[in-house]
Amino acid sequence: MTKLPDSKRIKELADLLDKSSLTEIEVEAEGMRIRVARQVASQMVTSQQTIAQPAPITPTPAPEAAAAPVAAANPASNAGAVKSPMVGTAYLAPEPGAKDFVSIGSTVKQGQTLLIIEAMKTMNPITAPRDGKVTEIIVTNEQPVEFDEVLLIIE
Amino acid sequence: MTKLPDSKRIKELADLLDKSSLTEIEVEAEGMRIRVARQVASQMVTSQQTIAQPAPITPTPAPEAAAAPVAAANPASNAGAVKSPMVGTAYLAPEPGAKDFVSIGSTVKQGQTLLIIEAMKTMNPITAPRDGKVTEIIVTNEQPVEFDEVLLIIE
Amino acid sequence: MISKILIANRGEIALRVIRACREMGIASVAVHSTADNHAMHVGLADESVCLGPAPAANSYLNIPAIIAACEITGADAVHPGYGFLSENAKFADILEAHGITFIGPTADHIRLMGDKIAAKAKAIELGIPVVPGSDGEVKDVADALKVGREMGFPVLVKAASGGGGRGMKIAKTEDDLAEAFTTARSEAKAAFGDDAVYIEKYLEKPRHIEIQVACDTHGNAVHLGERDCSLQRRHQKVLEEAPSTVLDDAARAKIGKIVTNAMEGMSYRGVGTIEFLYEKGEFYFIEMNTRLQVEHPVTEAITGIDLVREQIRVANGEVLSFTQDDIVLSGHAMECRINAEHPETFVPSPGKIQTYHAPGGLGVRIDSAAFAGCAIPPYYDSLIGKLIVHAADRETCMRRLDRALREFAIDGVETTLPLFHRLLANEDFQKADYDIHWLEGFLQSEAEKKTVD
Amino acid sequence: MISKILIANRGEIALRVIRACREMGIASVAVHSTADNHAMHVGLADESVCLGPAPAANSYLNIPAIIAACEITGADAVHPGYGFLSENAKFADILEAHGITFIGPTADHIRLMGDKIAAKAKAIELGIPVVPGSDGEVKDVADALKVGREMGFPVLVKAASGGGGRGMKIAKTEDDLAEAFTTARSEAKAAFGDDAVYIEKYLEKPRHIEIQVACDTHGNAVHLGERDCSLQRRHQKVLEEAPSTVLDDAARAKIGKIVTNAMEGMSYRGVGTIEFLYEKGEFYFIEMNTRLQVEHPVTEAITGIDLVREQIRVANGEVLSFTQDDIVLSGHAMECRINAEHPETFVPSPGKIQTYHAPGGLGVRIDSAAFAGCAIPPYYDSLIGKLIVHAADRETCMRRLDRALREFAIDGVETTLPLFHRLLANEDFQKADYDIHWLEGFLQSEAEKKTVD
Repeated sequence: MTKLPDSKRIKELADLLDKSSLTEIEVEAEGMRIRVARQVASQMVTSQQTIAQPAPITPTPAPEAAAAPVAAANPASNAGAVKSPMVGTAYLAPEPGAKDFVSIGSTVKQGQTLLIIEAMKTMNPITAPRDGKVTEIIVTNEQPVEFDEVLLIIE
Repeated sequence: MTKLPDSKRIKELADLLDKSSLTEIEVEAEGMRIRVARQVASQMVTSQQTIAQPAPITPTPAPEAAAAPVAAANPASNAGAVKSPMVGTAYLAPEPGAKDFVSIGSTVKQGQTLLIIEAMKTMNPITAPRDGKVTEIIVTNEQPVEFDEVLLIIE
Repeated sequence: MISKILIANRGEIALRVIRACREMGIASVAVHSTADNHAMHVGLADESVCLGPAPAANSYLNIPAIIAACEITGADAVHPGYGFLSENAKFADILEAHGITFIGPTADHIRLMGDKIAAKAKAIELGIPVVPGSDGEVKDVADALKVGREMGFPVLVKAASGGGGRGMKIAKTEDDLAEAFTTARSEAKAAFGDDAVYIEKYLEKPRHIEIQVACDTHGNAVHLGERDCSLQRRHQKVLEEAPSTVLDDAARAKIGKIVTNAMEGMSYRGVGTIEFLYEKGEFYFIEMNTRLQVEHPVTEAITGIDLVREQIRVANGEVLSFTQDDIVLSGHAMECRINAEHPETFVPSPGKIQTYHAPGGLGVRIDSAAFAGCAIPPYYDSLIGKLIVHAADRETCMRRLDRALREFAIDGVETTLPLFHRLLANEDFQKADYDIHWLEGFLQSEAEKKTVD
Repeated sequence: MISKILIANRGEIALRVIRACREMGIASVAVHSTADNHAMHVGLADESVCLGPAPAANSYLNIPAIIAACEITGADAVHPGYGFLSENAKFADILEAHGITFIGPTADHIRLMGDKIAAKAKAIELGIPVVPGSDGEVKDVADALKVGREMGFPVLVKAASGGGGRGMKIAKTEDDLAEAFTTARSEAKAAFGDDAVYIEKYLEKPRHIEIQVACDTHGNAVHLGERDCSLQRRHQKVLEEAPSTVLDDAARAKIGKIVTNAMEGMSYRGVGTIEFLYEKGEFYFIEMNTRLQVEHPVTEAITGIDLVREQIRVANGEVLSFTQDDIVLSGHAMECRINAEHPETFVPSPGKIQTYHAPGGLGVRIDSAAFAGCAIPPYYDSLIGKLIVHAADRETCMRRLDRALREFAIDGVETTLPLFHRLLANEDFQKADYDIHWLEGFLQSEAEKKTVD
């Protein structure tokens, strides 16, 4: 999930697209969604509290986004990126306390389960698209993931 | 007087300034004020009549701007440009029916009267800033002129 | 109490709901497809979730993904906007099953009003006027005459098995009826092998007038006046205004009372719109939209009421913040739907907006998720913004609209902005002398003029 | 009748008047300096005339050039906006001599209200409350006590020849008076060689509250309620709101009546603002502004009245389009003045705006001549736009302002936008617990906090 302050976002978008005429769109665009978003997440939480809350309904900044780790430079553009095919919650192990399906350095076979994504109470195994070696695990256990989000990298 | 349609103008300004980061501002900016403005003047007159006039007050598109000749490429950037030091009405001759002060090809001495600008019932002679030859007369007789508008060119 | 709303939509309406959430101190979750990764609603919501790839079926219409998005963000309510899943009863059911509040009416009411035949039957039951028709087949000319006299001429004789305009004859007066009846019958026989015909009232030059209602779960139903949405192209509204020039206070109060009685009768919840054809002082029910409409800001302008806020309040179980007596219509409002389309051919024009500058000043409201540098993807509808203008009277409203349109600068994609300049220049429009067919005729005559030139 | 108006101003107020002209079907002429060749007001007017080089003295304040511009364009009226020549009686005189309508009051009224001493005397004559003071010198303590008791404590004992705060003593209560009087007197003697002192009522924590009036040439004077403009930095208003939280309907009606009686008494013409200090239920006249004010949209928001349109109507000799009974204040409005200045140091930040995206949606009005790519020249004041928000109540208004501020994107120059975020986060502001000194204190405490960090 991306989580961004408002006008900053527009500025960034405008800048980004402005720059695109100078040929950097694709990379800039992809990188921004993941990186820039999380970088400014803490700022968001602050600005969201600018108005005191006399009304009964209080805004609840989602803690998970702010807590999410800052992703590496641009995993989405990595050819070995395994992306989430759905919205849900990622589990790195088959059950709580069990050993993770894979870890960094694991050699995996095509079709081997890498992790599980739970969506609407259903466990969906995410399998390796080909043989390779896990070089990076981007998501953490129980992390909410959105469609197209990079889960891990196999090289 | 520049006379421009509205949103076109904003677009042009935005485009213009957008382009400025690619280094063409000065020339573009100067050229536009004179050239682009008059180019679209007739279009303005049309769009100004989009609403019928049931109200007592009717818009009166100024005919002079539409009638003004399309100026040459960019007289303002010409080193020999003689610009108007005031707002007023230009007269090419000392009185109606008389011979013009100068014509294209005239050789002029510094301090020689080139034309007159009337402002607030006062006749202000505009004199040659240096010796030279009149290569172009931009304004027409009785034309309203604004500050900094190019009147004629001496080379 | 609702504390976090997921907005199952995109574009200006997603932004509209996000704004209401912020103003109520409720957290907002945007959802989006990969085509909308950099869309404004994604940037302005507190959180966002990418649902799936560009096609709506895989993203904005992807119910499991939306439910999963609620689960991972902890959203306790969903606002569906308009279009997409806003009138999908199954979606409302599934949300309820998951304990998530659907900001809209009950699934049963969505289902009922989504079925045209059931909706018409319900309307009759609730006392809402519908297009009069014979009770089933009309057997002979004498019978036809009796029916025709009851409902008033002109009438339409239609083949019971018909469709697509065949086996359909208009009788303008009583004198035409015998011939129309016989011809329709024989055409019906020839075309469909069935000579059964029925009779319906024929509307020649109707207006499209719709009544906005807002209802809470405490038995309160309030109408907020009408919108005149007669200016349509291929059944798509182009410019809406309120109040309609053809209704006076008495007529408004009368239809308003009928509609609010009906809403109370069915215990409707939330906002809704009852759409009518209107001709010669009579209203004829078309359908009911059980959701927020694109043109709701027109009503907000003349009533001063925030309809999205009320939707959320009602979903929260609160009482409407106004009663019928509080509703005072003030001035005149118009809305232009600005589409990324060629202003004459209406061919969609997706692409990237290079320049975007919206008008401002007194009485001007812009609802748009467009900005300089934004993408207009080809996958969704072409609405890129709404310009809403409010003024003391219709004349001033037109002039204000004219000046606002002149200030609006969008470059990079074609837009329908020039169409509204042409509309404002038209005398029929200026006099509000139009019906639901008028705009098509206007566009055609303009196209012909262009060809001649 | 006025058919073409020359707007002797620039920036957002020039645009404001151009918009009103368009909406009334009156042609508009923009004037500008060479620094503003590409300014929005130049682009949006029907015609434009370059007056002179960048310095205001040679362009926007250049009366002969403006008259010449009227002559060559055929403008038959001039709207001065605010600032520049708007309160220049000589300019009004010259226009009259040239047969050009000045859209504003008579030159005599401008002159009268431009002279602080004459204005106060006139206010007293017209029954407008002023800061009470002794009639000239107070000779002894007994006399001082009598005066002090009459006007109520605290009072200020001031040296008649004084200035700059010297020879000035506050007596909070009766008990302090003898000492204050004696000390002031001896200080006055020492400092100015003159021991004459006088006494004035001392206001500790006043608010700045101003009453908007509109008057026609047919004897009608209407007040449009108040604006609370207490939030000031170096006597510059920063955020204005209406209604003020300290006035109730009765207090508003009472001061309104006093002011409209005064306007009728002096046969005032056009719009104007009577500025007061307000403390403990009492109003004290400061000055009258004989022109449109920057913050007029706040009043437009809560009254629904177009003040510029009324100005032009009145200049045309028409009757005001409303009476006092028509004025209904509705909801709450706030205006933020967005300056091209550093939001903490307030150092001006001229330059080129790269990104400009204004907020939209319900209840949001933007008055700005800025756009992406426009120049903010260093020669004029730093106001680049006004964000005006209107909502049903003050609480909703603050929340709407907060969400609108978040949507506002300006890049390329520094702006004061962040200041308003900080203001909205402050509890005193949220409770409207402020006076004319509050903002300075707030800014100072913020600056100190920053230093400590």
